[in-house]
This record gives sequence, C-alpha cells and structure tokens, in this order.
Amino acid sequence: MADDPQRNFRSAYYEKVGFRGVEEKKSLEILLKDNPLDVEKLSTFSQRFPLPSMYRIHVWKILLGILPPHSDSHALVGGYRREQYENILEALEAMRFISSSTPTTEVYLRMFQLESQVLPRRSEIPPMEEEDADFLSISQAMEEIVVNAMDCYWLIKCFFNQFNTKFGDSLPHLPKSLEHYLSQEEPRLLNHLKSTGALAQLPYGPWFNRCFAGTLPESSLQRVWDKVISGSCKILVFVGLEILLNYKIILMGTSRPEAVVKFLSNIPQENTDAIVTKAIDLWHKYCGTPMHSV
Amino acid sequence: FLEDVKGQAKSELQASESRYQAQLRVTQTLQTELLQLYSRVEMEALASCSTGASPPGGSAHPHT
Amino acid sequence: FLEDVKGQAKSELQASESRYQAQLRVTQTLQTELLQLYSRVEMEALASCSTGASPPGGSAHPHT
Repeated sequence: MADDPQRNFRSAYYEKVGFRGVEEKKSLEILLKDNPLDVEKLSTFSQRFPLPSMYRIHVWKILLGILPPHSDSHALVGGYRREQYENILEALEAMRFISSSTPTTEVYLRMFQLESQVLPRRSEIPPMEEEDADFLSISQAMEEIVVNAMDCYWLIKCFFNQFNTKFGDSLPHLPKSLEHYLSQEEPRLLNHLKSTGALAQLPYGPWFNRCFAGTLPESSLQRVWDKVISGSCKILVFVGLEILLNYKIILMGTSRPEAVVKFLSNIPQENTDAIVTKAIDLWHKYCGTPMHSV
Repeated sequence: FLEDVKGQAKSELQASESRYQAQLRVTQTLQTELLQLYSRVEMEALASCSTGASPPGGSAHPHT
Repeated sequence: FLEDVKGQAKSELQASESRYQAQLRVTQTLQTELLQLYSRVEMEALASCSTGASPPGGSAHPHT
C-alpha cells in the first residue's frame, strides 16, 4: 500500500479536499463484515475516527448492545426489540398516559420510566426531576440524529443507561479535570474565571450530564457522542475546554459570572465543528490515540 | 467455535428476556392503573348515590 | 456435542418465548378491561354532570 504512489496521491488529494474519510470508511466496512463482529475493534475505530454518517446508527446500536455481535442474529433480536418497543407504547396509550398529541420526547421518557419501574401515577405526575430533564434533552438531540422512532427510543435508552452506569462515578470529577487541563492550556483564562467566581458556575450540567445535548448542534454533537458511546467520557472535558479556549477573548472581557454562564449556555452555533475537531485533537494529545489494529 | 455458538445463543436469550421483563413491567403497571381506576369508580358511585345514578359496575361494593 | 449445545439453547429460547407470550395475553386482557372501564367512567361522568360531581379523571372528555 505504501509503495502504491497513485493510491498515496489519491489519499493525499482526498485529505486536502476533505475526503480523508475514504480509507477509514473502507476499513470500517471490513470490520462490519466480520461475523461475529469484533466489538472491541469497532470501539477502537470509533475512538480514533469519526464514524461515516451512513454507518453511525448501525455502529452505535452494536456498541450499545441493541444489536448483538452475531450478524445472523440481527433479524431475530431486531424483532424482539421492535415488539418490546410496540408493547410498551401500546400500554401507555391504553392507560391514556400518552396520546397522539404528546411530544415524542415525553413519550420516550414515559416509556423509559415504565421500563425502569418509576412511572409516576397518572393522577399525580410530580414536577420534572433534573434527571428527567437530562433525559429529555438527550432525547431531543437524538431525535434530530435518528429518523426512525423505534431506533431512536432504543438508542436514547441504552445511551442514557450506559452513560450513567459506566460514567456516573466519574461525572463529579470532570469539573476538576477541566480545571487541570485549562491550567495547562491557558492559565490566564483559568485565573480570570477563578477570580471572577465564574469557574464554579460553568454550565457543567448541560455539558457533562447531557453530553452537550442542547449546547452543540446535532451535526457536531454526533461526533462527540461517537467517542462517548465507544467508551470515553473524558472527551466531554476537552469539548468544554475548547469552548472556553474558543471564546477566550469574550470570556476574558467579562467579569460578571452570570454573563459568562448566560453566554456559555447559548453559544453561537456556527463554528462548533471546528471546536469539536480541536477538542478531539487535544483529547488525543493528552489521553493518547487508541492504537489497536484497525 | 463452541464458545462462539454459546455466545450467540446467550445474546439472543438476553434480548428475548429483556422483551419478557418489559412485558412483566407493563402488566404490573396496568394492574396498578386498573386498581386505582376501580377504587375511583367506587368512590364516585358512593358520592353520586343520592342522585339515583346506578353504581358503575357490579363489582363495586358501596357498603365497604 | 455441538448439537447438544444448540438444542439446549433452542429450548431455553422457546421457554423464554412462551413466558413472553403468556405475559402478552395478560397484558392484552388488562388493556381491554382498562378500555371498558374508561368508557364506563366517561358515561358515568356524563350522566352525573348535573349533580356537580367532578368527572373522574383529568383525561376524561365529557364533551365527546
């Protein structure tokens, strides 16, 4: 491969014009032909490269265990998943918990609550908990990424469950971690945020508990979720860090913490792709690139 | 190879069990809901007795 | 021996399947009952409107 000048030329060309993913796509296609699928290799691939959008949902389903490693079980298991989805939906309709006018994100929440045995009584629905709001926010973003409602529900449910099971204990430490890397990259900004009292008030909830759902537009968000779903919550720290670095000048010029929070809770949606790209580079720089064979 | 077959069977069984467990939760939820609705119907029946409306449902026990 | 493993896996899956089917039937029965109860409650609500009794359940539609 290395001594194929034409191929190298082509790769270099693609790289220049933004088709860097062609070689990656091919290697992913090879991985996806394995039976059984090597879930570890798929995770490694997803940690290293952005998933091509045509394969993203399929790979997420495998990484989240919605589809099993054996491809010849996919039809059977997919059928089970569909029935499970339909039965829960039907029961909620029969109980008049949901109707055709219920927003889909709320439908997903009620389905999730029923499955987790925490569905409130219909007559006394309590005010929304913070965790429910996180779920709704993630649902809203997933809905923009996934067209099919059944796939969408399964992805939300498994993403939410896996994230909280796997990283629930790490989440409280992420703000400290962010502070640490900010001190490496831009100590002046850190000092400014500290002295103005803004550091303690950064929007950690939307950033870390919701994995930037509601903060980043879906096109950028899905590249972050590739990393989270394949096993890293550290990436969230670097996305937060890059947001801070990207808006350094604005932040340095603001001394009121409320203004900082207000700005960061509603960042401009234009150059978020660049922010995510830089965040992934920085994450690879500090945490290393997974080097398993792909 | 044997491990492979076992692994495949295991993941199929897990998916089937997850579908069953979900159905079990559906049953429990429906039962609770029905129970609540029945007791509400009975209360309503008690409350509206004086209007001459017949009690809703033979299973309601206005004396308890 | 492999056939043995496969056979066992198959019967486990079948057992899970029949558990699920049984639960599904229970669910369907409960849902039918719920439907009937709701329509009765709504009729009651209509009938007792004049007495000033509040309609049982926020989701009942007394106007339909």
